[in-house]
Amino acid sequence: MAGIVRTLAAAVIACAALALAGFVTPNWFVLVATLALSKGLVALGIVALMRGGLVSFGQGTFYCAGAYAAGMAMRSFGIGDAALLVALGAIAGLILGIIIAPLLAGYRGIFFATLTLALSMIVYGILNKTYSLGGSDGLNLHAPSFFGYHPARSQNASYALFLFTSLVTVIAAALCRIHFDSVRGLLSHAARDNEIRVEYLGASVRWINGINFVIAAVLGGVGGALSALSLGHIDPDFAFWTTSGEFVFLAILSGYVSVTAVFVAAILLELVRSYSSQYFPNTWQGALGVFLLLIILFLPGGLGSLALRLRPRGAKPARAPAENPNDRAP
Amino acid sequence: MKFRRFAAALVAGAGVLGSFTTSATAQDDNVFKLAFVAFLSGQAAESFGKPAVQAATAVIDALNAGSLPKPYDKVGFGGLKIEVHLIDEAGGATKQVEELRNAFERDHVDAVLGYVSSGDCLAVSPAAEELKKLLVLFDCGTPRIFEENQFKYVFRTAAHGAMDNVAMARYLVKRGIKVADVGAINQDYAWGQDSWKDFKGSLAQLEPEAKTKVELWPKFGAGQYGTEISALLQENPALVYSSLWGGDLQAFVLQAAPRGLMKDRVVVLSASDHVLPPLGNKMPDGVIIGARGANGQFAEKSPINDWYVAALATAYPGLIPVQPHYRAAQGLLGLKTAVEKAMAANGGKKPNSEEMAAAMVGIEWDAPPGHIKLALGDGHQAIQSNAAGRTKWDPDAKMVRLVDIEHFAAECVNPPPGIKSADWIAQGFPGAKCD
Amino acid sequence: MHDPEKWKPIFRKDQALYVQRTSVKLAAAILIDGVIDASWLFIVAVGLTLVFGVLNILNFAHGSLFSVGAYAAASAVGWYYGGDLGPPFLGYLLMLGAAVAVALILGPLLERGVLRFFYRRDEVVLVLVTYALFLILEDATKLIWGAESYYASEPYALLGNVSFFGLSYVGYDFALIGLAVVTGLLLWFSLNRTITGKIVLAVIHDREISRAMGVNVTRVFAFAFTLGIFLAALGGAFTAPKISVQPGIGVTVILLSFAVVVIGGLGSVEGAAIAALFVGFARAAAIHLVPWAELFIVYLVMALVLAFRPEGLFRRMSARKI
Amino acid sequence: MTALLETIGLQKAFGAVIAASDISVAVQRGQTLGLIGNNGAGKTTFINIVTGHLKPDAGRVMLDGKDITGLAPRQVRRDGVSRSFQIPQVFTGLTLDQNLLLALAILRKEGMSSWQPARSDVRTAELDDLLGRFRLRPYREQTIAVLPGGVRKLVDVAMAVTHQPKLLLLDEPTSGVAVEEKFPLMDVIMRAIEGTETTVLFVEHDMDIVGRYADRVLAFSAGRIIADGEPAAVLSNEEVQRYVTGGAA
Repeated sequence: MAGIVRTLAAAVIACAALALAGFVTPNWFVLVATLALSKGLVALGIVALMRGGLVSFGQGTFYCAGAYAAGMAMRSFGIGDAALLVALGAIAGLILGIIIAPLLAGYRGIFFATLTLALSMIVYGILNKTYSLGGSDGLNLHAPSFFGYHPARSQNASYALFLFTSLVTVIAAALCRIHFDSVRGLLSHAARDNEIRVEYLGASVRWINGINFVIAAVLGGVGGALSALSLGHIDPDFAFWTTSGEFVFLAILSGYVSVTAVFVAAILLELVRSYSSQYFPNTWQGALGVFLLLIILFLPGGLGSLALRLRPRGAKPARAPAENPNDRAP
Repeated sequence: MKFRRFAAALVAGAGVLGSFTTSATAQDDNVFKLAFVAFLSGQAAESFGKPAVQAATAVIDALNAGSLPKPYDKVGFGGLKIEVHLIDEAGGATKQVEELRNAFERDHVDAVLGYVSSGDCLAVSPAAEELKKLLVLFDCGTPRIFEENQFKYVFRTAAHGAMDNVAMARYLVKRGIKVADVGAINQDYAWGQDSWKDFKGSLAQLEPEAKTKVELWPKFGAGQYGTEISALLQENPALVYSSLWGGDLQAFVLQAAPRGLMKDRVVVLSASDHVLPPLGNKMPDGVIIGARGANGQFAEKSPINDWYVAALATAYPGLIPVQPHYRAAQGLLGLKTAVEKAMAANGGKKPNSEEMAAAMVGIEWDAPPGHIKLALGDGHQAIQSNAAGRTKWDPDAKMVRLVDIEHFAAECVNPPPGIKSADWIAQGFPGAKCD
Repeated sequence: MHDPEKWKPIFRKDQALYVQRTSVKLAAAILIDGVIDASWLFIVAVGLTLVFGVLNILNFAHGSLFSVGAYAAASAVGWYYGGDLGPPFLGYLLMLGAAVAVALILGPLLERGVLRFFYRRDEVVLVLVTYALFLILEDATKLIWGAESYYASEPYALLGNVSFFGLSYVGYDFALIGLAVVTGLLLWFSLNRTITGKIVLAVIHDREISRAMGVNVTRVFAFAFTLGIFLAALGGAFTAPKISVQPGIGVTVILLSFAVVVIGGLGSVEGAAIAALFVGFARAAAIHLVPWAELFIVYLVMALVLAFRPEGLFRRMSARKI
Repeated sequence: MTALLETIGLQKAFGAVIAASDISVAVQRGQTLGLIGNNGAGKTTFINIVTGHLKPDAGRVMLDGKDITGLAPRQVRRDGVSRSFQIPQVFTGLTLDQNLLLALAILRKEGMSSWQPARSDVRTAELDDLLGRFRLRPYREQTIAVLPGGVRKLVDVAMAVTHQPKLLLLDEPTSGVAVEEKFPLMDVIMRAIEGTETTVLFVEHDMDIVGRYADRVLAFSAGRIIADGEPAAVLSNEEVQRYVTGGAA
């Protein structure tokens, strides 16, 4: 139980630290950080999948579902409270996840990745033709309220949203940490390591992956809803493959060891992107590409592995299996 | 051990912050920082981004040199030198919102001028409004921006898309072109969908007998239209309408012309003047062209237009100016007018967003394409005159000339205040003044 | 925004279809358009599938190499016809040469210079690596060729027109079909009837065993990747005459050829051929019968195929043994 | 009383290769069976069919009179059939503790908690006992990847014997181990499961080991059972000597 207490303590500290950081940093950074944390949540979902050995290239599906759930609730039913909207985003992700998980739980490696990608592109195509949801131009959302509080000044609004996002993020992150450290979390690790043994021990790899997938879906929905609130705009690009690709990159960049690393990675990527597009408006994409390459080359284990090196000793986590499922068999 | 890792993360985070909190620089009161946003990469770079940047550079250089004719002869904006920050519009609406916020909050620009894509315009407008900073849209077409929202700090210095297609339909009437049936090919995203809806609606009002035979919806950026062309040839409509633009349109023409789709048939390309220079003689004669305003060859003689054409010719020898050149210049001059009006009101000091936004409401100014007026959306949305004409290859000048040109007054092709353009079209253009 | 008017005519057409257009003409059009579409798709996709088969890399930069091929061909053709330096038909050879040049320069450069550092990483990580390459190449082409549009339309007009069932087609498109068939046959032959090909197949089948049996896998990788790039560039070079070559033309190509490869089965040459036709016909049928579905028909087909054959039409899952 | 395990006319072919033809065996509780036969004789196939890794083309597998034919390995496991592997199937990325922890946790009802931290679970008496029986205490903190083959073998078996399986199938428990280690290894294993209700069935090439530990031997050849009975009897069977032991013994 000590582990849980530590995690919760860390969570409280994190909340305080974030609140403070948001207070001392300039508004533009608060805005960037809010979006980064929201995207980080989606990537955290991929991390949950990665621990089971799967990587989804279609998390845009759930990101989009969460965003549009929040958007529709706001526009059609006039729901304006952030907490409610995010809850709806989570539910949207949950439902979609529960529907899709059984279809995908049987697949592995690149097949899983491509199938998720195909699904997200279908969602993208359908949204582009759904004129009632603004078609390809999408919809605008107005600023949310927070448990009844309507911020007047834009500074307050962005800080309030940042605080709220931080709260949601930290809670989600703490829950994930606890889950990852739990016996069931360890089982995901084991399933990536050796499916045959897991089955022979009496557990179902399908179920393990299915549950991880649903977790990822919910996180995707939450992240989508939060992003929608911080952007004030949603459009089908939320489901486009480049969006999903960005989440995968975040997950790879952070690695699956540390939960905190996911959000550090998210903020880092946002900063790199915005600064490279400020200083090289004509070649920012290339700059981003180079950054990507270097990270993957020099941080195979992700940022998390950096933090790992700070650790004295103890249970080393598994190396990422460098083969496809077929090779994994002895 | 989690603490260790966690602390490390926090430290790292703090470090990152530290390095950026410093980036807030003091504002310079003799410089007007202007962020200019256009596609520098991706599918719209060639057709819109590049020309828009060319135009902005030429005009701003001239403004800083104070070499424009009256009433634009003041240096920069009311004496403030203009400093431009280029931003690439590629990368999706999400990125644009972030970049807009960074431009205002981090780089402390005084105003943002830009945006070609309607999706981006819709996305960034609320962000600017939330920050209470001046945002001027110069190109994007969707009417939704001011018909579905009310903004205080957002303006659009060019007419919205409805006029492009109303003008096309009116051109058919004015030229007595009667067609029995219509085939359409438009990209399957908001621009193509809205354009076709407007043209179809306008035609239903003006030439009710024209029936829609086939609607094709290629993907944006498809580049290959063989099958669509076959479908059109098979349906064989008397008129082919398309709102394709840029590389897609060039590819479509390259593939359609050899197969005879554009022969003995009325072809209407609602926003296509910008593909004439690259296509040259590969563009068949007699195609009906729109330029989203009296831009490029449609522009009528005026001091500012004469100056502009000359200025571009010296800056970029051999350049044939097209719509993005005109719409960008139009936006810059509109902003200049607003800033100088604000300075006149506040006693000549550098105006803040509030003053500029207040000053800009409902302004009128003369731009290369003609007289522009912020008449719609409570004085935030411009209307302007529009024109259409037919292509004619001029072998001596080695360029496509536009002939049989018809001009349409702003009030003739734009809705009056207080009515959504879709309804205005559906109700048969109530209150349209077409002299 | 929602506009029922937009849908009505489509549905009226659908009803009308069975009555009025269930004609040979329509079927023929779908067939021809489908094959033409499939031809360039195949050339590009087979390169992608080959690279995956051998190196286990799903190369998202494939589309950029398509654009580079298009740019190279457009420049070469422009220069050739600009100063009309010789018999027009040599233009085709020039386009071929452009593709070869691109492959010989970029193939080794990317494989030796970048990719090899990432071998033995997870497939999905490699997808990201190539995505990074895609971003870099997109900007690189922009730096080299600028944002203007390039044309190479002379070769397009060279072969005149042919008409089938009252529809006029450009002869060049049929030449493309020929090119695709020849490419396919050559590839099949060299894979199945030559030593090198057999070695490549062996590596595709099992990298480790091949290495154990003394195959110089490294060389095979470089060779296969260069060949893959050549096919991408070839596709771009021979598409160039039909389009305006300018930034961004690679993006759609990636997604389409990606879909084809996944449908056909990653790493399967014959699969790519069948899938290209599959996709070609699906698109042609959609455009002729239900035009509003064109946007996502390909992904729909893709999801359906994967739902029933997750490994694609042609790839057999190797069974796990204990 | 019904046999613990009874197979009736098992058939399995891989293409042209007959891996099992009409395998009918009845195993009584408490027996210790040795399976012998040269490679490809069908020993592992037999185990794979019994544990549900392979579905037989024909025939049935009965456990305590219950038909378990074609059930998935995890279901068969829940019915009390467990196995080890010729190549140890362990979680090479996890520590030895974690491996056994999972083996213990999975079949326990409250075992699969999303809350209970894996670490705090580790020092339970159950785990400690298992470590003790298999002489694994020294390695408990180490990642499997760094452990020698013999230890992995033990871990593989240890993971199989949690929750007292009724039937334990050991696929070549001493293969890949130095000759002098074979007997000690086998001793550890057999002692570890001593006193439990577990019935053991092991595949072995070393006839001395078979003679020492088995009280019944099944000789496989080309997918069929060519001899079945007392070790001495089977090993002296000349067909067995011709096809399996190659005149040894």
